[in-house]
Amino acid sequence: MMIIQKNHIRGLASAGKRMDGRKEDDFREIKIETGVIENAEGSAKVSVGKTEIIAGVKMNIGEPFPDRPDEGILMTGAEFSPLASFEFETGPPSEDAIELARVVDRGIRESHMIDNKKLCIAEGEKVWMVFVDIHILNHDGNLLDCAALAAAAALGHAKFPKYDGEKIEFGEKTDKGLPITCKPIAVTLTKVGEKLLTDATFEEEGASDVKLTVTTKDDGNICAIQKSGSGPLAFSEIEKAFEISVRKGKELRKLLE
Amino acid sequence: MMIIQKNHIRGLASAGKRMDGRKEDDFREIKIETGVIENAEGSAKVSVGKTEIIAGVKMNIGEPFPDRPDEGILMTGAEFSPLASFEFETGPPSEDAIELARVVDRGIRESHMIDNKKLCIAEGEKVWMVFVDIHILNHDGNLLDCAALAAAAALGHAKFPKYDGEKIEFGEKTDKGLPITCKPIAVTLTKVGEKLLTDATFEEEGASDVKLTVTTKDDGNICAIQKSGSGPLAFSEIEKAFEISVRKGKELRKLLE
Amino acid sequence: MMIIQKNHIRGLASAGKRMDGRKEDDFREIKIETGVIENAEGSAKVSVGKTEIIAGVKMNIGEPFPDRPDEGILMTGAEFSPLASFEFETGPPSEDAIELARVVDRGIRESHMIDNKKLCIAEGEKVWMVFVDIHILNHDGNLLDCAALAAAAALGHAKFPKYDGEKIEFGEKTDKGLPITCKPIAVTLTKVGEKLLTDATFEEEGASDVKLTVTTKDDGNICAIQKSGSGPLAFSEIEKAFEISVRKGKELRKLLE
Amino acid sequence: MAREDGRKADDLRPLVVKAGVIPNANGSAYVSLGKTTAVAAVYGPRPMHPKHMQVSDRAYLKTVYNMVPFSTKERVRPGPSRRSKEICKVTRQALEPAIFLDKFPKTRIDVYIDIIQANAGTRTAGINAASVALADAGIPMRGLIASVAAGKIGDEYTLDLAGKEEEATDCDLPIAYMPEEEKITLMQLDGDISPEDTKNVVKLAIEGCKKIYAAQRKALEDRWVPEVKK
Amino acid sequence: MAREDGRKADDLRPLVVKAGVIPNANGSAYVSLGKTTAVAAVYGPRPMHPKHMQVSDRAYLKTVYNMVPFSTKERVRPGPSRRSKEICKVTRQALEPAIFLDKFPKTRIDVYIDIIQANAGTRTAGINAASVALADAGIPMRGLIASVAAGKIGDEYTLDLAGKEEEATDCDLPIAYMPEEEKITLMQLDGDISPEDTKNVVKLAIEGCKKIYAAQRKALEDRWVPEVKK
Amino acid sequence: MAREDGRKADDLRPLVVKAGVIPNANGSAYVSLGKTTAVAAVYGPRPMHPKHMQVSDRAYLKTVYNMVPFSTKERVRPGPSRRSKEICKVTRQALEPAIFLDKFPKTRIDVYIDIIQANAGTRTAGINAASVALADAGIPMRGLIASVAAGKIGDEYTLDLAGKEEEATDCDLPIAYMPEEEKITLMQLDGDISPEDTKNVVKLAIEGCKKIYAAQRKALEDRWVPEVKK
Repeated sequence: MMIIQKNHIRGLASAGKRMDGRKEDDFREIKIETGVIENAEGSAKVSVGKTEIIAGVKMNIGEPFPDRPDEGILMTGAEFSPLASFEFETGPPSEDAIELARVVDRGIRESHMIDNKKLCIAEGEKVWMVFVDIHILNHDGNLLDCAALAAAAALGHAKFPKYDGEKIEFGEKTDKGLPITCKPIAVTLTKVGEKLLTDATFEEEGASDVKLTVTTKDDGNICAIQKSGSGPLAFSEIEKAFEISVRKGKELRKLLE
Repeated sequence: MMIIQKNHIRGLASAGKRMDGRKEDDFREIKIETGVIENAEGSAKVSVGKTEIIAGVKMNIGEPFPDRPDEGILMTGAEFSPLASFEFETGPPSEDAIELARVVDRGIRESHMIDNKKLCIAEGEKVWMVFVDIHILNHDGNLLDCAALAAAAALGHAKFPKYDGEKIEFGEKTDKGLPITCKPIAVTLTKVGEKLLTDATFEEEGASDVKLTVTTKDDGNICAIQKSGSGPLAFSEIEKAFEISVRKGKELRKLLE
Repeated sequence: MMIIQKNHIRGLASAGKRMDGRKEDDFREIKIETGVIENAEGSAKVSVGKTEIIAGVKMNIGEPFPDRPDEGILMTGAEFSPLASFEFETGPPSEDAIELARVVDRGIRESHMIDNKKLCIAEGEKVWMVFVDIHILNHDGNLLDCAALAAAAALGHAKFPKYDGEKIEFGEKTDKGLPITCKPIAVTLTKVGEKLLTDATFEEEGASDVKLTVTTKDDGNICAIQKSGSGPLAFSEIEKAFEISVRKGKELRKLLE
Repeated sequence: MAREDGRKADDLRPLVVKAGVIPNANGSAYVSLGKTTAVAAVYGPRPMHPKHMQVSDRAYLKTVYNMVPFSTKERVRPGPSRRSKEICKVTRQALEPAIFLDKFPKTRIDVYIDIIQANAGTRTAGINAASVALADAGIPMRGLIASVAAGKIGDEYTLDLAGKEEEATDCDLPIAYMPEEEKITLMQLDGDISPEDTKNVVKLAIEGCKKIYAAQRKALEDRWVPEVKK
Repeated sequence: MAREDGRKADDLRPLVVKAGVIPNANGSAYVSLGKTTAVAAVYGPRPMHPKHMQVSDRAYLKTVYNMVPFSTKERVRPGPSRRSKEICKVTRQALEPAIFLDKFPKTRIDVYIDIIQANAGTRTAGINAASVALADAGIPMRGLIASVAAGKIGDEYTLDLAGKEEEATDCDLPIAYMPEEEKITLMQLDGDISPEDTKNVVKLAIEGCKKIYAAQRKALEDRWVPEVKK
Repeated sequence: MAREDGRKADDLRPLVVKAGVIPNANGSAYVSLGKTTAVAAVYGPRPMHPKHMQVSDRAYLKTVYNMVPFSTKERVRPGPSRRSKEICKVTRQALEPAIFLDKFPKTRIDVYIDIIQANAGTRTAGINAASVALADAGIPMRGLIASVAAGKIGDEYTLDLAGKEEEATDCDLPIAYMPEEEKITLMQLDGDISPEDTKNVVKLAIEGCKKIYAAQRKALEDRWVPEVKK
């Protein structure tokens, strides 16, 4: 991005303004559509402004990890399809894609959103494996919040496939959902100039050098934090970020009901 | 290749001529030698003019695919050794090598050349796996027809290794051959100028932008087709290609007897 | 390295001198420290002058190779960490790292340093696997001799982890060591000018185009040889190398006691 | 003979074509045929780096076909497979005859195809989407490329195979076709079928392509005509 | 409440910091915190090749975090994992705010971190070592970066988690901190804990960083002051 | 003592050497020793790309050793292994002393070796073929490189080990040798054997190399002398 444009965006922010007229802590319009992929056990397409992401949940039967013989397995992956941005490239997942997947994963895992013990079929032998795959369709900033929302929505609506104890009938879903205990919501604050903006656009991210993602649970507790970007943060900024994340997290959680 | 040389080859073709004096639908001299690799269960070295290819068949015991518990497994691979052409490079199989292997594979698979059910040893547990590996020694055009011929010859002459129900004695062959039902033959037509040439040389391929491979069975049926190259084809050209492929396929099949 | 520096080192060598004042067949100061990594079953840090290497031994239970059902498994790997030299790069092991690991491995394997049969727990089913990993910390020449010494020291001091027949308690070591039968010592002769230098430094290696590594056993027998580098050797040089390697090998072996 | 989903032998599955679905791309399209869904995006022409990969007299066309992990009944591992590499190649060669690549020397044009949901005919759906995306990007073309597979089930030549029809058919024959020039740009066949039958299957597939072509044109008009009117 | 190893809640594990441990490197350091050991080496600034990867107005900082195969109880397979790639990124971003990268345009500075022994807190130990190694290399910096994790076990805010404490804590919160500027350059959290508690954990971690910072300075003095005196 | 195949202790297996077997290559050769068969092709000297890999004062020599999947009793997976990477290196270093690389600065010379059938001694067969292929390509050389392994079975120094002899021998010692200069360019040993015995094994291997050398020269004469006469 040109320096002049970055400075313009920073100037606006310092004056409490944004290019699209939003307030500091406004999200863009959010749309959530579930059940969009019939082949997936669960799926959701979420758009936040022009950012658009599909998350899909696939399940299968597998062996548990030896150190957790009575728990199901959760795997979260993310592909930044080159379709979604001139910045993305073909090839193995980039550092950014890996980070996004791992932060979304930590939100789900640490909040105990899914009661893993209920995914155990036969201790030490057979458990349900739940794969969450995040696929970016268009990148206009704030991928992480959008991805976490899509993952939570897809998991919330997923249904177990038919399973006779031997073999899964993929494509035939039961009406039994995953054992969901809560809904983790990620809210990212992007520092532009001296302000912490909610739901930054691609351009705003380009004018920023640091952001903080805080994932919160229904009870207001924090279950995951990730600072990202090459800039530093002051303690007071972190305090402020917590306040906004908890507050906006509650608003966003309502969209999942 | 220089434009002037391409134009020369195209000019000749339009006049019904070829650089080496062949007619449009002539093959170069074909030599087939089987049993050239003692360590392989089956092998054949086939040359078509200066193009030379070895195909080797190796067998082993493995588990069947869950959706086909009573069928053996066929795998076809191709290596374009950099030894064979200044155009080939070291590294994982190129797009062209993958395409060649897959088209040869489809010819064998779709013609049911090998009666897969007869490769089953114990349903759902143990089946014979048959690996066909295609190794290019010198590339002077028409690799696909030559490779398909070598694969068919190698499979036709392969013998099961000694197997006592527990372990294979590699290197000790029985006199039992594979359950062969027919012999698929690939014939590729290469469009040069307005003509469809049979068995194009490396230079002729360089003057062409499209070719069509048609693989036929003993009964004249088609079991695989692949259009390759960045040019288009008219329906009438496809009709003509079918006629030539069936006719030349019969001639080539005799060489395998 | 600059030509002028290479010529200087070669000139010195021809006059029987070395930059650091050593004699032709002198080693630099050698320090051996074992048990440096608590998480490893065995470990040793060895420095030869400024060259510093850590070798770590990890054990696990695995299946034996089908052709050696009653023998444990030894695996030797080497990482040339980019931390250790401006010459090393990140990425998969380089050709040099692979060669080093394989030559160290051959010394251990061919000398039968470890009595592999004693690593068998249940024939054809369970055996001990012994992983030796070599990690370069600083590269100032003669990596191979230093690595072989570190590997021998680490193996010599390794203790089996606690194992109840079902599961290993990693981190809890027994007082039982590996079944060691002898101590292979690698001595590399580096040809500089017309001389064969022992324990060449990084600079001396830069002024050389060929070296010969000879690994000897306690009984003076040779168990591994590797010529390395793009220069040739005369038979008389090989004879001389054998003499020096056996002699210096005895000296170095004492350091392991 | 009745088909699983009640279609006649020469019917396509329900077809949706939309242009301009990915705001970031220079051109894009969405195509669904029954339960098969493809999205394509075009980036370019843009400068080609590194320089030694530039082609001096035309644009370099790159085509990536990618199945999203959750698109199929059993999860697909991300990353290219041998199958997807072959499809990348035939897709590129299906599109190339339509594009005036020589208008943009030394550049690259990237066509990315994501299969979002898969139920037979993903390569043809991808080509349909890619062709609209190229036009949507304003890349000069000889014409649109439409693509569909046909086969023969029992005695009947059957268009746009879906579900279990892929197992019942004598052959699976996908083509890509450029109606403006009456040219075939992709053709593959798996099966066991006479040359005469094969020709009839090709003819049926060509008719199918013409229907798809109409929907492709409509999608581009829906996207661009209103804009022009504004 | 007593800790496994007898420490108080706000105690660090025994800490060793040494500068200048890798003769070949432009700068290097060794850090051990209890049984966790990291070695870091810095090479550069050096010319950046290939040229098209040069950044015109600053140095390119590369950070590699690598666990040695024998560093853990179960052997780690060599080569990067998803976990180590994320740590490379957060480590780089923890160090960047401290370095005057704009002093060395078009060059690269490489920071290599090897974890020699692992028992909790490897990423923070690596950052501590890397920061000293950068200073040891003479790279101009705004200040040293110190790093440590904290948590809450039962009712107690607990510094520098080790061993089984990682399972007992309500959260695992590593930070990196630049005392000279009072800025946080790395912050992550796994757990389930209130925002108020989180703030207190951060405060405790900042105090821990200050102690580490003192040891880092001491190590650099031990290495450089005698040399200056000579 | 009699050998499996009836040879005397200092006999080679039946040896075939042919030059000029790959029409496309600048030089090529076929070598079989008993049931071990290697084919080598040389391409170059040709310009080196990318430029930053050029060596300013000599040609860059690349050597690829590759076992064809069906060459062995159990199928080999295609692609390089640790073993094949080591062999690439020692093969390159066995050939380098013979080639006047400094005659072709900034170029590359590629030597590709395919092992078509493997029954002991594949690396030495590959070197024998590569050396003839280099000469066949007209690359200026100090001399041909011949290569063979020897060992000691029971009391007997034994040349050109094959089949089960590789297990019976006290050592497996492959060398490469340049008869014109009486220099050894490859030497490896696996085993357990006294230095005196080792020297005798080397001497026997050198005698073996001389026989191979004669066959290499003959092959080049067969290929080139008639052509010159024409």
